[in-house]
Amino acid sequence: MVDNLLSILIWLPVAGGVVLLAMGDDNDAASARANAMRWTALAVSVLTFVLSIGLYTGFDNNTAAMQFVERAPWIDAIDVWYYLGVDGFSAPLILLTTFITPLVVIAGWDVIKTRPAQYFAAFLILEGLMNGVFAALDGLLFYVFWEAMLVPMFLIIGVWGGKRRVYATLKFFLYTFLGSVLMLVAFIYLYRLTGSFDMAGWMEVPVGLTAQKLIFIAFLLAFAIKVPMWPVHTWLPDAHVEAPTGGSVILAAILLKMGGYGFVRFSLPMVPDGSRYFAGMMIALSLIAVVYIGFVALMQRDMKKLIAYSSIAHMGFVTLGFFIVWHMFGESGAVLGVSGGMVQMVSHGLISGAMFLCVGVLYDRVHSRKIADYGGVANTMPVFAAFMVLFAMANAGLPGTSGFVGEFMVIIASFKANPWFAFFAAMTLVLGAAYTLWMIKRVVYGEVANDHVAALEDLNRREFVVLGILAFAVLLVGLWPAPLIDMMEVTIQHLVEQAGQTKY
Amino acid sequence: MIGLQHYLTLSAMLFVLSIAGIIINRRNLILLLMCIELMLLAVNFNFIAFSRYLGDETGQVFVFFILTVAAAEAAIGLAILVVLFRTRRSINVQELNSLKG
Amino acid sequence: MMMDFTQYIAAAPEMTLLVLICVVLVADLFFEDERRILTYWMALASLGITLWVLLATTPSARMEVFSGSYVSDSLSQVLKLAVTGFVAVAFIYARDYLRANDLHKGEFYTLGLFGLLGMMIMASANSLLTMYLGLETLALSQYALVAFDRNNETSAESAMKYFVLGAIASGALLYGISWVYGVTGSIQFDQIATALLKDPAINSMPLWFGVAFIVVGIAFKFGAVPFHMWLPDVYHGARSPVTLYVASAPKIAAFALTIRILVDALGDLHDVWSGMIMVIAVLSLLLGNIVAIAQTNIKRMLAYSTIAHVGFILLAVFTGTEEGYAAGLFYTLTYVVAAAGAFGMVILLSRRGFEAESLRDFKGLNARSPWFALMMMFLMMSMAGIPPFIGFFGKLNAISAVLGGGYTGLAVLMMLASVPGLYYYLKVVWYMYFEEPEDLAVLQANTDTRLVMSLNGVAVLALGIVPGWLWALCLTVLGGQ
Amino acid sequence: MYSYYLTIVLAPLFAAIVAGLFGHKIGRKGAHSITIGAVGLSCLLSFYVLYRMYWGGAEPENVSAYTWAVSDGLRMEIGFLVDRLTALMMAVVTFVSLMVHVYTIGYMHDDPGYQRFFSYISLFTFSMLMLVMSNNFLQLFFGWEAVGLVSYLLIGFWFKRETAIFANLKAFLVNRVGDFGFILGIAAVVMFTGSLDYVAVFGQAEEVAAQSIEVFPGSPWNAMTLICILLFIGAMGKSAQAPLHVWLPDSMEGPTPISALIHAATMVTAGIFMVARMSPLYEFSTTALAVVIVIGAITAFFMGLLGIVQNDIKRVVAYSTLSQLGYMTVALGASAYGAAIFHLMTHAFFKALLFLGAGSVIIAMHHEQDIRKMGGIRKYMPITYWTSLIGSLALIGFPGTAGFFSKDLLIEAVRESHWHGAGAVYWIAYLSVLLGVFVTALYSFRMFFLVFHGEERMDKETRSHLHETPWVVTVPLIMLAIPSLVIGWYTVGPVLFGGFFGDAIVVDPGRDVLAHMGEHWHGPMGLLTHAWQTPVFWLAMAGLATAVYFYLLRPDLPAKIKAKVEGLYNLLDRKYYFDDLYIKGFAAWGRGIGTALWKRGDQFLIDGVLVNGTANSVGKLAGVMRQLQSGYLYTYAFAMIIGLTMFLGWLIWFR
Repeated sequence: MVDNLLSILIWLPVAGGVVLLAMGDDNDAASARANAMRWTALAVSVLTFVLSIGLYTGFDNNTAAMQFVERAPWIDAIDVWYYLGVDGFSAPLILLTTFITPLVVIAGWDVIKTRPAQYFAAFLILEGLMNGVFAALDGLLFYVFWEAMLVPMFLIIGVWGGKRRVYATLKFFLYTFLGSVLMLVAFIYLYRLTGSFDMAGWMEVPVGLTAQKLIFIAFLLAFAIKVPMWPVHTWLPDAHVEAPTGGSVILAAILLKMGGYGFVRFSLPMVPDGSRYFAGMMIALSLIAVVYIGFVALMQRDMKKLIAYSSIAHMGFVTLGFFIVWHMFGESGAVLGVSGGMVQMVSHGLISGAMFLCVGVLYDRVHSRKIADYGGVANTMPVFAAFMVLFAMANAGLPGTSGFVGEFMVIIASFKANPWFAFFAAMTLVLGAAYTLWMIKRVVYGEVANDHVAALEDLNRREFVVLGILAFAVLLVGLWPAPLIDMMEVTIQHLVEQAGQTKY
Repeated sequence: MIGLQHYLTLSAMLFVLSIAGIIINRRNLILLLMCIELMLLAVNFNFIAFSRYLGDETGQVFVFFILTVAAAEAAIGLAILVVLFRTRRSINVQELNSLKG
Repeated sequence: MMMDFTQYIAAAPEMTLLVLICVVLVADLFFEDERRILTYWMALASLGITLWVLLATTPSARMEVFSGSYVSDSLSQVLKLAVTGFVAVAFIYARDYLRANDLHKGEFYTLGLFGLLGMMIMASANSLLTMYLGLETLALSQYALVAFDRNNETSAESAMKYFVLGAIASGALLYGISWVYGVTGSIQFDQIATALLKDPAINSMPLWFGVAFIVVGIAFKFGAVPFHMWLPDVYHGARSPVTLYVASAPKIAAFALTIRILVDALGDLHDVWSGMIMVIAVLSLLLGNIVAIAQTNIKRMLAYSTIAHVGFILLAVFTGTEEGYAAGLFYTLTYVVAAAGAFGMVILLSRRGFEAESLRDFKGLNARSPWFALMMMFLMMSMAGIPPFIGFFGKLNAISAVLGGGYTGLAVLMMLASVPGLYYYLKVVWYMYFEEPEDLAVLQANTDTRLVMSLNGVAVLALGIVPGWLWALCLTVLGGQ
Repeated sequence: MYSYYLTIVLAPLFAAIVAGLFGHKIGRKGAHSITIGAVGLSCLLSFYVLYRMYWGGAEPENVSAYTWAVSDGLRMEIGFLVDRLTALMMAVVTFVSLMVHVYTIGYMHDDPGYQRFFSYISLFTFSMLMLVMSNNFLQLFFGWEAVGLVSYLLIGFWFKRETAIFANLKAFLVNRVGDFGFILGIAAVVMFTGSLDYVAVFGQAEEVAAQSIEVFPGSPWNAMTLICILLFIGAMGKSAQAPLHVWLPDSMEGPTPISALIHAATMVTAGIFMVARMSPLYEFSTTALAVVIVIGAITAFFMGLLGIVQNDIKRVVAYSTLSQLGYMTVALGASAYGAAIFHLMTHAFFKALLFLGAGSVIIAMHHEQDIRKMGGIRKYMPITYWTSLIGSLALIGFPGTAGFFSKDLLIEAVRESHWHGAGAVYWIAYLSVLLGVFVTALYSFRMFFLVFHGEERMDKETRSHLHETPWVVTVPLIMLAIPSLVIGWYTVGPVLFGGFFGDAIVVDPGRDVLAHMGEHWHGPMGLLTHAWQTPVFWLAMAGLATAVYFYLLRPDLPAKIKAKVEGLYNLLDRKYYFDDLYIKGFAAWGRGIGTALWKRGDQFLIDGVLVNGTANSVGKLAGVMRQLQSGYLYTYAFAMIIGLTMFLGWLIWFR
């Protein structure tokens, strides 16, 4: 057991990124230096993943307390600590981060021709910062990671993105920044209340009801934009469409999870009464996300946009699962809902990442994301088609894939809360299948649509490895989610207790 | 009997006059410099009046310093004016708007 | 009455500096144009010596000298250190530019040093007269500096505007001072404060009237709306090194002006001036952030962004708490670091006969020089208040202070106003990273410029990683009164 | 026995994985050998299990394989509940699957996707076994969806065909509509019982039935009724009950072997199986049973009618499947679960036989499926002819065939069900199934005569190649024809009246139709001898006679009648306009909503007005506000004075 494992998980990738930047760029993709850069990036990300396995093996499922804690003073004057630790919420998400990043590095292997060093460096630094977000237990430290993370993502979309990348990335940055500024105000408010940025203290301090409502709204704006929830979701389709494949993957797989993570780490335990007050609205928004966005996704003509919209719909399950807690407080079901939401986050990370990688595979060959430009891909790329159908099915929530687990748990829990919640949530069974499979029908199946499709080559080994690993993960979580759920169970029980208390 | 109030009123009028001069004058920059001098004059009036009223010499000392600074200020103002005229061939206030927005 | 030499120790840095300025001034006369670099080195040496004297004469406790019109305390010490340092930075950035543009005259350095003298006096002023003299020393030097390029139309125009408006402002300040003097019977800060305590009856309209005029002077110095009009034009019109000079150290001096007058002298009138400060601060915040969006000239854009930052500083001061003042100081210092770097980058990008003033000149900087692009990004992110750069902690402390005063609405407004603010900083990053360069020339700069630039850029990150000491320092110097 | 169960389930999965992932390496022969071997093993073990259950007197077993997850005290497990109902289903599934596997060797002989096909059908066998062997709702749903997935893959097996990929999407979506209800049903089960395990849930059935839930405020519904109806919606999707039947005829776009296996014999009966499995729940809700019987009756009669106008050989059989599924559903609604399962079993054999026979014809006809282009094939394909005849006779319930026993007794059960005082719905149901017999006979033999008898309408080219199909095709036909003929004879007594199902099926004694009928049971011979006394027999004969008259004696008549009743014909030809309603109605409507929400909601309102609108107005504001900076000194000075005045004004008026 390493004592400062979390620090290593944060700073190792960051250091790797700095090294890459120092190595400098070589736009000749075949040169030895470019190769050295790629291997460095891969080595660092894989090493980080390997180290992060220690987080799983050393994790104690039987306690809701923070584990792997590190604590050192940072800014004495305002009582800010370099305070890290993980519990059942953050540990799986850190694992997801470290798992996805090497895949993204491989996916960008020889696709990125311009400034590869900066590209890989951005991803590595991003990885470290994201791990920091999940591991931080000090409010200010959290905020620092939370905001800092925007910068590499901003560059990733802006530098290596598509035609409207500038619009998309500015929208992304400004939108998310707008969300988090009020969160900072709320943080400072809590700091002034407790005299410290210790998040555990924030969870315990009594806060008046009005203040709780206001804080909730401040948090909501930050997290809802990140999730994203309807109606503050419009940055996502643009960002996804314009981002390079790796950017889309990270965006969908991990960045969105921070919104959900924020709800369980901040909103629910810190302002339980405020959360309860707004729970009805939150559930309504979640259901709108599922149904409204489901319909919108149906009509997308751009594959990435379609998947982006489907992400929004799937994340609706996450927030639904979290906010039905109060409908069942004191009975069973509350934990199930939150647990389902958490599983949905991890699963969505895998599936949406995989879907974006699939689109990336096509895009690298044809340079189009338009559904209409494809048709009959299965004829020329049978192996790819098999993967794509698998991930599409997972996206549609087929049992046996990870996509099912969270949806199932949330639907079951929400039925108990109110059958109508489950009714609208379950509409995803139809809508999700409709938009995903309709796309599959138009892209994968059919006669070879045009010369581009006829000239397609099937997956190369690199792509096969990436998609294969993801497929394995998707099936593993789908067929045996117990290890994942066990990791979170006690923490969630603790959360439900916290959410049930009255703090004013 | 002319009291403190009268002096202060006069000085206030001078001050307002100088400001009005700066705002209303749209022709000659020299006039602006004169208005500025007028403004300092108003200030000096105030100081003297207060100094006399309070029976305290600090105000008068202050006036001396103001006079000195005013001289230096006028010198710099005129120097800038010369530079301006040299480059633009005009000291018209209304033409002084190449920097805006 | 025995001459007390200890009192000269309190003013030793200023005196040393004055002597050294004279030396530089005279020596410069004898240098040939091609050996003008000696003036530069002498100026830097003067700054070094001043810095040394400054450190050597650090008072152990607050000292009031020259019949109480001059003060030396930890605040003045910190402010003087900062202004001296930033003037040095401005000189280093300026040298190459001036040489390349045939502007390498000794006047730049001597005027700069005189301005520094004014700023130091302001930092130590303990009476309205001292303050006024320091202010004018600074102001007159700046007028001259702005008009320094004699053949440049816009420089002359901006100098004229600066001069006229500055004169109005100092007129207003003086007029206010005269009223304060008239009501309290004193021009010494501590005596004014005592007078207010002794006789609450004088706390009435005539005094408030004076305060209003003084606030005008302060607001002008900072460039707060609606006294900001000079700022974009001067930043734009002046040559870039001058802009850098004007944009950096004098902000710290303006902060000294504010604290000394409004807090030291008129601290008891907090509820009179706080309302005015709040209004101009909020206006600055909004106008600065919004109008900056429409700018295409980076110097102008940075000017408007300065106005917005001034809003933050003034809002921190507005709270009237020690924490607020400390936050204001912290914000000023950290903002100036970023501003110096940003203008430094403008200088760095300019070449002979070519002013890199337009935002477009930043296009593709990442392709030309990844390192400097990274530095510029650090600076922009710091200004935008993105952690972990130091600008974020400035915002954090300011908002914390405002919230501590119970002004939740203001805190929210401050944060929301920074969203459009973020947009124009991002625009720079966008131009640097997302666009292809229009001009492929490699950046040319001397080692010392490169070094300072790098230090400057790294500083905003490094300070952001360890901001604690600076904040503790600010709290100490402003909490000890 | 646990290891047996595991082997039964996992052998086909293993084969599917090997054939699917390493198809190229093992080749065609390898692919069919391994899958047939695996399914054969499953089949063998299934029969062994059945043997042990019935003759060996083994007790039902309920074992857990592994814990899928535990959260909030809700155990979600994977496990097997093997009782006689399960054992019977296992045997049927694996047997038909084995036959189809063998048959596929011949049918798919020339197809490039040979290995893929074997992989799919093995995967299907695995999924179906998971479904029937499940001991809990989670696994049931897993199997439920997994068979749906394989069905999707197989309908779209020939993915180049636009019609095929349309049909598979349609099938999946319509099934998903059913699953929508199904998952809500499972959620309701969990809500009221706190468990997913069958045994635990059934144990609480009585308490659940005593509860009610206000789905709509002010109108409490019985909890059990809600659960049962929701679950039944799932069954409607999978078992293609009206109005969710539309996918089944289209699913005929898939290769014939899967039409036989999935869309006739096994998968579509999952709904029937599920309701029978849930009999301990359904017995507590007469309302739900009434819904079931009405839906079943509608399907049984009206879908049969459609079979008369179809010209695609497979579609005719498909509509007959729909109709027969309706029969089973009616039986479920009448609480005659045993009759439903019995019919399910016999139907599996003869319907698979009919499909494989049709497939055999299709192979011979070089993938021509239109019966108007066939005729007189009898002499070219004797084995196919005779086996198809057996299948058709079984389908119409000709005395002595398997279908006779199951169908006759099913209808009898529905007729009898009125005795416990049920309402009008049972009479409607009875009437529907009775008339359905006539319709069944008519369309079955219409097809039979058009294909095998009469004028040879195919082109010369095809005719010259016409010959009997190879042994891999005919052997399964024969193997299926045998049970189609005789299985009823041997099994009707024990299955329906001998308490075969034991505790697997629970019926309220007050409504136990089969037990009631069992009092008058005199063995299969007795039933056979009384066959001519029942209306069922005469109706079937009438249907057969009509077919003979129209399609053998007066082949010109149908066209004339068609012209006379054009309205009715169109109604039938357009399948009661269900497809139009769904495609032009719901699907178009959904796309319309999608477009509207996207363009108006997202792009115009949220993005256009709110997001970019705000950004643009800030930008415009910036443009306007910068005009304040006019460049004129006097404006600047004036601004300062305004500021000063503001201060003074503030002092005067607000201090």
